[in-house]
Amino acid sequence: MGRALVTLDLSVDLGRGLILDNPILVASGTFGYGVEYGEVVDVQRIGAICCKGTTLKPRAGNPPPRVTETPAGMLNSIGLQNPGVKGVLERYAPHWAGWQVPVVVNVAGESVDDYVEVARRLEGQPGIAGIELNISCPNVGKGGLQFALDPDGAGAVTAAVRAATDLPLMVKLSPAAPDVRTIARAIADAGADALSATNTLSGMAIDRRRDRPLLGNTYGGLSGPALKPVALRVVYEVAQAVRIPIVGIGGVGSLDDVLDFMAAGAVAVQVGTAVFADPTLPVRLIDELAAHCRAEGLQTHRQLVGCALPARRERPSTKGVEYLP
Amino acid sequence: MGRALVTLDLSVDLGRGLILDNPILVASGTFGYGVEYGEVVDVQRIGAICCKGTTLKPRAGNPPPRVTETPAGMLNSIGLQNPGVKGVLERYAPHWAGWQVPVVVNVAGESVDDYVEVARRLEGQPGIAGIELNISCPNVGKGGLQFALDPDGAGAVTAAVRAATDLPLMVKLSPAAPDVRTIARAIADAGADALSATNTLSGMAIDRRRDRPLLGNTYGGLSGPALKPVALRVVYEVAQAVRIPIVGIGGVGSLDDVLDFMAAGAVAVQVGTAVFADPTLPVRLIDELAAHCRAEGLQTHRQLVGCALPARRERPSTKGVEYLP
Amino acid sequence: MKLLSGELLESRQLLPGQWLQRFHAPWLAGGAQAGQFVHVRTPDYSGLVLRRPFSINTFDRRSGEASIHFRVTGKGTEWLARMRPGDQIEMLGPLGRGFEVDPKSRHVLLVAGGLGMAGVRALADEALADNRQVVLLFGASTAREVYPSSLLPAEVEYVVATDDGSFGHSGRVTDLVGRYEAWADQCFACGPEPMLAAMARLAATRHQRLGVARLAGRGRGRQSPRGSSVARRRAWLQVSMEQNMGCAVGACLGCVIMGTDGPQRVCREGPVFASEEIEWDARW
Amino acid sequence: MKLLSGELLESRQLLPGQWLQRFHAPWLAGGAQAGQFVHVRTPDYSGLVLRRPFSINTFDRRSGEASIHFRVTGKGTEWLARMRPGDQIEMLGPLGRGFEVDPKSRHVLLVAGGLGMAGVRALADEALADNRQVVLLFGASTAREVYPSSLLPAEVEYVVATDDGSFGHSGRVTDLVGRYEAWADQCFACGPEPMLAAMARLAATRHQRLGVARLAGRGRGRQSPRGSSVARRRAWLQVSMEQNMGCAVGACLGCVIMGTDGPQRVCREGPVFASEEIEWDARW
Ligand SMILES: Cc1cc2nc3c(=O)[nH]c(=O)nc-3n(C[C@H](O)[C@H](O)[C@H](O)COP(=O)(O)OP(=O)(O)OC[C@H]3O[C@@H](n4cnc5c(N)ncnc54)[C@H](O)[C@@H]3O)c2cc1C
Ligand SMILES: Cc1cc2nc3c(=O)[nH]c(=O)nc-3n(C[C@H](O)[C@H](O)[C@H](O)COP(=O)(O)OP(=O)(O)OC[C@H]3O[C@@H](n4cnc5c(N)ncnc54)[C@H](O)[C@@H]3O)c2cc1C
Ligand SMILES: Cc1cc2nc3c(=O)[nH]c(=O)nc-3n(C[C@H](O)[C@H](O)[C@H](O)COP(=O)(O)O)c2cc1C
Ligand SMILES: Cc1cc2nc3c(=O)[nH]c(=O)nc-3n(C[C@H](O)[C@H](O)[C@H](O)COP(=O)(O)O)c2cc1C
Ligand code: FES
Ligand code: FES
Repeated sequence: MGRALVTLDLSVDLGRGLILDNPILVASGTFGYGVEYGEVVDVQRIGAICCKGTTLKPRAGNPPPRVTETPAGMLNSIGLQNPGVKGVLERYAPHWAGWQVPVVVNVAGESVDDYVEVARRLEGQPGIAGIELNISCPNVGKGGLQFALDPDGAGAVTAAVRAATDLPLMVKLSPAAPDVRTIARAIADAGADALSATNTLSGMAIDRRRDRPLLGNTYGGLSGPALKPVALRVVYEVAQAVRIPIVGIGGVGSLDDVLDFMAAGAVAVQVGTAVFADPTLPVRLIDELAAHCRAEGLQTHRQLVGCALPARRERPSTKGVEYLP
Repeated sequence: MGRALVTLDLSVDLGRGLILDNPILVASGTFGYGVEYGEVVDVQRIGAICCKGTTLKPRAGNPPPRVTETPAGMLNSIGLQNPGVKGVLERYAPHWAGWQVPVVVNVAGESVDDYVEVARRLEGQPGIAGIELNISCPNVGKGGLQFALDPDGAGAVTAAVRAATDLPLMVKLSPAAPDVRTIARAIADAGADALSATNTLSGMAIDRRRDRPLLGNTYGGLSGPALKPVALRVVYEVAQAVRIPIVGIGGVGSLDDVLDFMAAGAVAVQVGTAVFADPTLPVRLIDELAAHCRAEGLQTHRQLVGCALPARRERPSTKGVEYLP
Repeated sequence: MKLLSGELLESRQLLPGQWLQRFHAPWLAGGAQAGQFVHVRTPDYSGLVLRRPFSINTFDRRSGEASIHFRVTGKGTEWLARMRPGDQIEMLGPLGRGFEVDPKSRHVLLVAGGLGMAGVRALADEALADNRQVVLLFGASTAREVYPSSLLPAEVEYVVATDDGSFGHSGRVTDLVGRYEAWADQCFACGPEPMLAAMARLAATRHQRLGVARLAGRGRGRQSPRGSSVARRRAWLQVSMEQNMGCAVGACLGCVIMGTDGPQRVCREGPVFASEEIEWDARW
Repeated sequence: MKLLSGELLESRQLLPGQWLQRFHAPWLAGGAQAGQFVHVRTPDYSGLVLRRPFSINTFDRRSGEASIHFRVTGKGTEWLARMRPGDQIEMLGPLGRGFEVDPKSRHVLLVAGGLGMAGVRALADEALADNRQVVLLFGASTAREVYPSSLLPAEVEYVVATDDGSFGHSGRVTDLVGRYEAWADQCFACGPEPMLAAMARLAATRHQRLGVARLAGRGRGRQSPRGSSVARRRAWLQVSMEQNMGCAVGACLGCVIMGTDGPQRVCREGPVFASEEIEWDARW
């Protein structure tokens, strides 16, 4: 027992030298730049912070309202408000350079060139631990999402960014892809180090007076527990299609959710929406996961990864047989 | 007031003579064949019943477990268990023929020929008020879903069934289509009388022991309140793309939900998952909708349809402007 | 079957994590049969959308009271365990088909594993009321999980097995069946599926072991279709099955398991089945 | 800013559908400034995932008590209204920037529309404690929605307008501002956005109507950047804005509105802003 306590290894290798102390990350857009929650959260303990989506030029984002609640979830249409890559490097990277927690910059764009240029500017900058390519943001008119729904587009943007940077590169999938496995394969083949899955699903809400959509931008991305079954399905499908590490995202709000994503094939998870209700959740999940692993006598949480995948069990038939009544 | 009470018109014309007394339907697969809830629900008051998906040959469906709960929703993988069109006509149509409530037969298949053959057999049978074409069922290996994600496939199956039957024809959309408007247009152009939106989203859950997926069939369809923001978005998009009536489906559980779908462009709604918790809900919603319309001084609920659509208001910009900070 | 609201009269922790709740629900108590279940609503809690099925543990037509006995295993049961006397709980029931006791059966063997006790508990009352002799075999993992005999009628012969041997027989409850299989005219079992499958294997080979000629029974069986009340009554073993449920009234096909005659709805054709009706090693 | 748990001491329906809840929350009461807010958690109810923001209606550093005053408008407030004394409520606060009162201001005008009362209520206490004169203009739709004067310190001059004229002035609360705009050194408003926009128009033209030379003020303003405490203190009108929120700490950009200097987070740069900071007819 004493020995197990000492040797428990929760580290995660996301490729190209990006090794996290533990598998609990915070999701892009829900934890700002890591500085905002500092008063209430022990930020340095988190596995990694994915910062708000960063574009080449500053963006003012979408008109309000930008968020609303839905059953067991929420919609957001921030519209990628951010100070641009230059602003991010000036304002936040100096802080990050002194931090223990790695910060992964979430990168968004409307063209392959946009993505490449942002990646190039991040390359070699102190404080930048890696890149998460957001090819799946449903909240901007052009751009993002088209790359996420088409294997060729996804492969092309990944390859271009890969060529432009040696930073660890994680690509974030959309749950809306008709066959997410082909997208994931294209991304892996193009040289991504890891995948994160998933971003939000496009949804909407109606204003209380029912004379207009509630969100200023009409559509918003659905996140939170409501999304979890879909995100879990994506992780499970992708885990059977690629060999690079997968970070699960979507409605993580408890240790059970973490374990579900791991069983489906994720080596780590990101916590997003749940941070709003419970900012200390990510740090608590690290402790709960460690306690769980110890109770189960594991050396590392990685022993849990993929336990529910079909390789380990008999595969059920996928369609009902016909019978004569 | 007295006059309003007399003249309130909740009827819905779904085309080709399928006129419903009121816009509250029950969704396929959640209300069986209309006979199961008879002891607790005043079934004849419902706007219409969409019966369980019917295939050419009988099907045994998927292995258990077939349902589980998820946050504000559920997954099902029934796998289209049904006695086949012959069985449905023998066992249930004779009852339906004597009913006041119209029964719409939900039709599923794996090929265009399957759909056409089922439609042909339903044609002219007493008790069959119309057809709902389920081209979007995510729970069968082959079949269904491929038609729902591709405009050509959706158009082809609709046109073929249209040619085979004069029955009122409603086609049910999948929320998973990358651009659901092109699908909807193809279906409308192919001669469908109405659209219903939406079916479920593919999701999954992990077994409690985390050594396998929870559902016997691995994947299941996500329904219930969790789905509502996505379904509402689909209705809102489709309402701007076609002129045929739309029936909204997805997480309807209260009058507010009904009004939201109507504001987004649905002339009627189907109640599915919510029936399980509250079987009398559909009938109560009819009364609540009537009361609402009277309180608002409306002659018909149809005055509420599409109130939130952009035609009636200024369209917001869809993407954030850039600014210099 | 009716939608009704039951007033919680008493809620107590019977065993660690296990609750016994008594309701005033005259319609339910009045119409229930041993082996039937209720579908309980958990409104506005944590985004739950499905009702939860529970066996009708006991019922008393005169007082209009019925009880359920459940283990807290997730959010639905957690919610239920928080309810307090005076709270109204929405229920749909009684549902499904109960146990079929042959009027001629004098010796009734009940076999329960863990929470399966709740499935057969009412049958003990019913059988005693009909002047039958009742043996109840109960299996639990360990002593602290053993259902207290004080909650059973004194007339019941109660035999306990624990996996770890900390109470009663050391081993599986099914180990105990052999002692009573000759004695019992009928047997009724409720518990985890592996236990029921083991019971079914025992039942299938019982006539060989006992050398009982079953030809007569079989001849009669042919006249009553499998799954009919008559056929069930003639089966030596009836089992109460569990499966995840949507509607609980037969509409959604969510609770279907494979039967020897094709798919069966646990909520409608069951939850009680004759063991021969179940395809124990179903291949779909 | 801290995650804390407040014990509900008292919950009462103040006006139809409006609740006043008093909490024991020393950290909150100790650190709060008038105009700040708390983010209240609604756990495990009906699938709610977001906290709910409420103005800190009153606070008392000595007793460690703070209160909120809210209207039931949806599931979150419905849940909160069901809480009972003794219940622990999870809060995050105090959040945002409060009202900036110029130490030299002698006459303070508060303007509240409906629930906007909760936004300025604490400022009345604070201003009186600092020996300022306080006039509070309050607007409601009708008499039964009027905030009871008994809940205000006696020293406050309380003037009411109702839309239907059933109490006080007949018309909008903003109609009353003209009488006090010369008297007031500073004005603080909270209420529906159209009311605040009307207030902003009044404030923008005030110096014209009053013939007050504002050059001096402007000159000094240039040295303190827009949005700074100093600049806000010098603005005649401060408004407390509302917007849907995710995090309430500045991380998610969910609550952003358009300011004259670009996007502003209501939760961080606000909820209180000088009226000049807001782009009232924002085009995104
Ligand atoms: C006919 C029948 C009778 C039952 N009688 C009893 C009883 O008397 N006492 C008792 O403790 N339990 C009984 N069960 C099991 C009981 O229904 C589940 O323990 C309960 O639904 C768990 O709900 P939860 O929210 O706590 O668990 P969760 O695991 O959070 O539930 C998630 C979902 O799975 C379903 N589920 C989980 N476990 C089961 C299960 N074993 N069977 C069916 N559905 C399940 C739930 O209903 C819910 O929809 C019975 C089940 C059936 C089908
Ligand atoms: C800084 C600030 C201070 C506030 N102070 C008060 C107060 O003192 N008293 C009071 O009654 N109300 C106040 N509000 C409004 C209050 O937050 C909402 O009435 C409340 O969130 C509604 O929650 P609900 O679940 O009942 O309504 P629902 O409409 O069901 O809520 C749905 C979602 O929309 C959000 N929402 C709905 N209305 C508003 C609103 N007006 N502002 C922000 N978010 C909203 C909710 O937080 C939730 O996320 C304040 C809002 C802000 C931003
Ligand atoms: C307010 C908000 C802002 C978000 N912004 C971004 C973003 O800028 N880039 C991105 O890739 N994902 C963004 N996301 C998506 C999250 O990172 C995450 O993928 C999604 O919310 C699902 O996880 P959750 O259910 O845990 O929230 C945002 C989500 C929310 C709620
Ligand atoms: C148990 C179950 C079975 C279903 N079976 C069918 C089906 O056979 N055919 C079909 O078109 N849709 C089927 N559906 C989908 C519903 O008709 C409906 O589109 C979906 O559940 C969304 O609505 P809801 O959120 O109100 O449940 C089924 C849904 C459930 C929950
Ligand atoms: S639970 Fe719906 S058919 Fe049994
Ligand atoms: S609510 Fe998240 S930034 Fe203001």
